[in-house]
Amino acid sequence: MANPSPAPAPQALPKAAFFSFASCEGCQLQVLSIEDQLLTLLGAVEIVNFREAIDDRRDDYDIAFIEGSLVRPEDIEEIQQIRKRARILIAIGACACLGGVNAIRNKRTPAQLAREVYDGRQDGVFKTLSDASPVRSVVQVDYELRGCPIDRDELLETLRSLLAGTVPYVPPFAVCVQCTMRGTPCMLERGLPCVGSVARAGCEAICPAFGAPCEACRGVHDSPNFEALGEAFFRHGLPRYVAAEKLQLFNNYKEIREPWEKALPSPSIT
Amino acid sequence: MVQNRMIPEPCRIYEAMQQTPREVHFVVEAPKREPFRPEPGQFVMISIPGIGEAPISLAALPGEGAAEGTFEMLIRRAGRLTNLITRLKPGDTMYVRGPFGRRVTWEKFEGSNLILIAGGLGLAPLRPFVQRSLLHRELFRRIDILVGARAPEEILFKEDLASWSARRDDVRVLVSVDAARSTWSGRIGVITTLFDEIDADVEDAYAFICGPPVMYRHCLRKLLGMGLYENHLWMTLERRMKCGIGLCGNCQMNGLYVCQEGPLFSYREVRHLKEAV
Amino acid sequence: MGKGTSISVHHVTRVEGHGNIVVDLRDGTLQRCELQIVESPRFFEALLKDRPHDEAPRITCRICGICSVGHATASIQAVEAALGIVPGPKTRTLRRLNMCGEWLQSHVLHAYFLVAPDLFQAPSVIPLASSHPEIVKRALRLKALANEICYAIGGRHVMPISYLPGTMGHWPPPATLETLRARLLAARPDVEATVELFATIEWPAFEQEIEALAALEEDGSYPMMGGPIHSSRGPVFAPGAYREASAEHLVEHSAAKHTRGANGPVRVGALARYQLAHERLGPAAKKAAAALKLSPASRNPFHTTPAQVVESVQAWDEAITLCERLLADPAPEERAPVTRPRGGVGVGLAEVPRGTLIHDYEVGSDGRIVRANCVIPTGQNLAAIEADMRAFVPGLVGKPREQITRLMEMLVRAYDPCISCAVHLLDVSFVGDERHDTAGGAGAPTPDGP
Amino acid sequence: MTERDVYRLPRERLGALVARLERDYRVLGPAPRGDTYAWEELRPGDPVSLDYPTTMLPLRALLAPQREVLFTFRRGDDGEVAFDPPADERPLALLGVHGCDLTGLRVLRAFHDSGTRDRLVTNRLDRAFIVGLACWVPCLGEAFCRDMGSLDNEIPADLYAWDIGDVLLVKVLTNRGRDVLTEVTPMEAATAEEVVTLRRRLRVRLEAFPQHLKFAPERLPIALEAAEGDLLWDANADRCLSCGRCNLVCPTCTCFDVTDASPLDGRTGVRVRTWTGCQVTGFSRVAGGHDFRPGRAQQLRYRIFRKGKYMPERYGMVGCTGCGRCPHHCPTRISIREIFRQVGGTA
Ligand SMILES: Cc1cc2nc3c(=O)[nH]c(=O)nc-3n(C[C@H](O)[C@H](O)[C@H](O)COP(=O)(O)OP(=O)(O)OC[C@H]3O[C@@H](n4cnc5c(N)ncnc54)[C@H](O)[C@@H]3O)c2cc1C
Ligand code: SF4
Ligand code: SF4
Ligand code: SF4
Repeated sequence: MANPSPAPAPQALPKAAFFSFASCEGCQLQVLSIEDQLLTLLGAVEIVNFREAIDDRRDDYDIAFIEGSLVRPEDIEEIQQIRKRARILIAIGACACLGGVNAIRNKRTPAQLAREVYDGRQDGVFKTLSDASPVRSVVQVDYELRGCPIDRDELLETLRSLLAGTVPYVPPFAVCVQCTMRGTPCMLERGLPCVGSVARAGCEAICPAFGAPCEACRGVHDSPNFEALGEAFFRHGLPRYVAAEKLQLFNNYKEIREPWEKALPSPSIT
Repeated sequence: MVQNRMIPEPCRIYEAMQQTPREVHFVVEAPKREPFRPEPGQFVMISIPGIGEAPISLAALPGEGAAEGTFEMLIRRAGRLTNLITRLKPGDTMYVRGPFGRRVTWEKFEGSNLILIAGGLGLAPLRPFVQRSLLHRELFRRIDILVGARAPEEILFKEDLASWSARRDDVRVLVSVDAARSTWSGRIGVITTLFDEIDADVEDAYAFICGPPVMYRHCLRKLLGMGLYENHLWMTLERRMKCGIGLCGNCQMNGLYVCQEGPLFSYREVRHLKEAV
Repeated sequence: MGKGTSISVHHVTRVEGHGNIVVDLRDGTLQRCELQIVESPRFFEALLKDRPHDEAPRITCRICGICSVGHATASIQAVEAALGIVPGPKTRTLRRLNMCGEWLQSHVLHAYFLVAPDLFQAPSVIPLASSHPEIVKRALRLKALANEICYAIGGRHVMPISYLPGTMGHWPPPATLETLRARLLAARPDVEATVELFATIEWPAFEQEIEALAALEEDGSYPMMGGPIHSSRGPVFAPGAYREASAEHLVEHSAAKHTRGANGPVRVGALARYQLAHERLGPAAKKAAAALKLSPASRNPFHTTPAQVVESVQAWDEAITLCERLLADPAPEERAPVTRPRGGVGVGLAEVPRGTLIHDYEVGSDGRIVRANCVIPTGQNLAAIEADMRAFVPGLVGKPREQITRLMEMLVRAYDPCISCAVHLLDVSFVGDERHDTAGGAGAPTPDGP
Repeated sequence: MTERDVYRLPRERLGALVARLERDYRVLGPAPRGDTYAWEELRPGDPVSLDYPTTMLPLRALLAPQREVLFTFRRGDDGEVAFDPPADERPLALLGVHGCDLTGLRVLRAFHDSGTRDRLVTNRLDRAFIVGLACWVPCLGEAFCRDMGSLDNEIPADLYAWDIGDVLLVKVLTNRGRDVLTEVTPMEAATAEEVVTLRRRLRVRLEAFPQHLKFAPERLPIALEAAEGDLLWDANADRCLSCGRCNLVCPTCTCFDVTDASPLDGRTGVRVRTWTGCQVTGFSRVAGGHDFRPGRAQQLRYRIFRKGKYMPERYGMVGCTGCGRCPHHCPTRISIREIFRQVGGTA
């Protein structure tokens, strides 16, 4: 290593740790992709646990960033430990905040899954929880950074707010707001099943801008109207149940599913 | 380019007194770019560049409740900006624009009784009204100050309340809390219960109300029932505000801009508005 | 080192995903030497079932953040193969440009952030930031450049959005391509300095012949977008016959499926590609290979890193060419038609940074996915990694425990294993027959190529 | 219309007009974007669209953009902050503005003239060179520009053009307009024949634009007032998604949010305003969570009232241009035109 620095002991920086449960680690990758400001960040916080990039592992952290859904019995214990140690716990990404794509499977039992994937040959061997769950279903979460993956700029804004000592801003409104401002022609008008009108903004509506319908990877906004979503689909020649099918992709964890499930006809995929 | 009216001015903080765990009382240098001569009921936009801006009422005006060249505010920790502002210390700088809001001339109030009603944080914007009326005590008849708080420990400006109460013959100060432990010897009950103790002639009074949204409807009903004229009933209304100068639209209340036509309104002016109270 | 040593590295750091190394040495002989993959199962193949086919690239790119462009590429090609869609040349160019971005990003990340700390004896890139700021800043600049490519084409640097069957959902405007090209050109000094830096490094000496596999494109370009699978032992497999090249099977200590070639473990990734396709590299990359003294005859897994550096140069160089090609004719392309509306089976391959990635779908006549299978490069490499560990460890007997641990970790890391990808379907506690091959799945081997 | 003010601009001279404007202005015109049109910069030689449907975003996107920097700031080592207003921009020339968008600009002007001027916007409005363009058919099925008096509105254009085939007939409305036109044409007056053609086409055009409202827009404030307690607000609002599209596509919406942005080190930054609107969730919510306009019915009523009552009362101009954007872009087709019709019925 480099020579020990003769500089006076630096004042204690807040210590941050990153933990990853069932996920693709794309969110942690977004953390690494704040290239131009990574060095500033390293000057402002001490990263004590970031398995993706560093060897050190320590348990004395102030801020814990949690990526991924909880899917195994031991995940529950681990997250409870982390919660005990961390002053601030932040769930990052759809997996940690909503269950995300992991929760698509939630309506099927582990045994069913095993059967489907292994032609029944490996029935019952999975030691997984019956539901892939968001972090807040187990411990209290202080802040949630939404998105699949999280947005680089939003991550920076959140870090900046926390370092400054205040709360981050979470947009309360629909993806359509940012989509329309961008001037993207509406996906529904093109016959694509977009749920942007009930989805929470913050992503700058990149999906419609890049040709794909919004799939609500940030969950729903503060006043979603699911009946009207079905109506919007219907008026654009899409069956209402397709709206539910779309919401299944990221919002299928039971508590999150409940409101839309009540308002929309059941999806054909179960 | 013409001076952009969204650009704030740095103002030094002279004093920062923690009033309750959530609220800090600031004495701040007044902006100098333009003459700073606010009226009671007006507000300023304060900010920290990089964090945000928020409307805050003046809690004392320069040369009246506050020393010349200074003004006061009481700020509650409520979100992004106020979390940080309430941690600032004397010597720090905050950034200020204003004053904004309607300037209500006081001639019409002269010679009348005054009833000043504040709930919770509402005492901050109401304070300049009290200070102005006490400063020109001779211009008014009876002055009643009614203050409500949720609990004894949430009562704001306790020293002021004490010194106003001390002017026994001049003014009457009534304080009530919604709930309290047994150590509280004062009144308990919502603020409207104090109204029965007003002994001024309500028909010849002006009332000023400031408090949380839920308070208004009850106060209005009771005061009007007691015979107060609709155009003698004044209140400050809060709305979300992002510019203070009638542009951002967030504060609109039916066809009115609260930052321009308010936040101080007479009941007569807003009575017919569905969105007012 | 004493007589009985067992090393257990819990959660190898600086790899994607969770993996443990277990080495059990007794009396100088190796009892057990395993790379345990303990990542949680995520059931991706099951998640795809019944979903509309156009969602596949967006669902599967969530298998792994770092390979997300590769997953989207393989996935869209599998969908297109199933529906008989042949995307036009500009669509392919855009997708290849995006792959260049991912290669550059992934290789730079691996070489600078994950491997370099070992070489500078630092526990991570963080202390390097103060001891060697220029190096770290250069890596960040290159990574930012790679991300910019992916932003321009896919909408974000991971999990590309724009992959639609038969077309792309977004056509970067000429101004964007122009900026991209200018930034790529301006990065030449950084690219050259990267080659210089890694040319100074002495890699641990260790050679082991293992069958190398790579999907080589039929147009003779450097392998990236998939094609028939070539083996260093000679045979060539059509994409639909991928199981013959690399068959999946389960092992009890790993949540990830291993794969096995006809003759045992196989190696995929930068070194394998270099071995099989080095003559397809452009002049800039060939020059870099010479500077790095990387021989096509190398069978040293530690040489994966210099091979990645060579491929970074290739990706950078190609990205410039592809930008220019698009700039010459930037108008969007017509969407390619579906010629098999009733669906069918399709296999899509891509050479992702870590090796050959295979997606195999069956799409039903309602446009929904009936069955899916994904074979991930790290899964293919796992057997090779263990074979290497078994060959490597005996040579280390007698060295201090810390050093062994470090070297073992370096060896695993050299493969740049991406464990989040590799993990599908199995839980650690599984106790099963190691010989048991589940790769057969529901569908028969498929005749269709991408 | 006096024929004296109307001059001939042969189609092929449009390029010359763009080239002339390019000298002093950033020239913009509608250009195809995917299946629709959007305002984009025109370079000399680019085709000028004379036949385009209403753009999704209104022209205010150029005059009071979606995201606009109010000022930048720098924090010195002493902690003191210095502020810089945004730099001056090249003035805009807008080519081919339809009547509804001209009306939109007129309302924007009225809004700013009423009181506190927003210099950033009024400067752009003052300096913009505007070429209006007559419509021959409604761009959107939901349009009702004729009812709202936008179809024939020429203000605030500098030049106003009717496309009658090979030649555009151009009316000069300002001196600035005359100066520019003089430089690109020999200022030939429209021929008698051309004027006849134009008049005929204008007559025929009325058939293409049927009337939708049975009353004049001036009656809107009264009609709305009478309908304030009507159930129609709830009935329509049931379908509202609070998606805000109606606000964002409207040429006369002006509301914005203000936020700060800064890199991690916080030494520099910007304060920006971003479009928002009364149908956007959170618009009327204050600290502590209280919403002063909760409920979709109230929000919808507010939007319609602002267009049809508050704006005419406050700024002297009805706030709806009849462009038809909000019903067209509403995912559930909540229609201001239908609501106006319904309240007209009760008035
Ligand atoms: C005329 C007026 C006078 C006021 N006087 C005082 C005072 O004297 N003392 C005091 O402590 N508070 C006062 N307030 C309230 C104060 O403005 C808010 O508490 C403050 O804006 C919160 O800002 P923040 O950035 O800390 O919180 P944020 O995190 O921005 O706000 C949290 C919540 O407040 C909402 N909000 C955002 N901006 C505003 C805004 N400008 N006004 C209201 N809500 C907003 C957000 O939508 C969010 O729901 C006054 C408000 C008005 C309109
Ligand atoms: S529905 Fe989708 S495409 Fe349409 S405006 Fe909303 S987010 Fe955009
Ligand atoms: S566009 Fe329609 S659904 Fe969306 S907020 Fe406006 S009225 Fe409601
Ligand atoms: S209210 Fe609707 S129809 Fe009227 S101007 Fe606005 S967008 Fe156009």
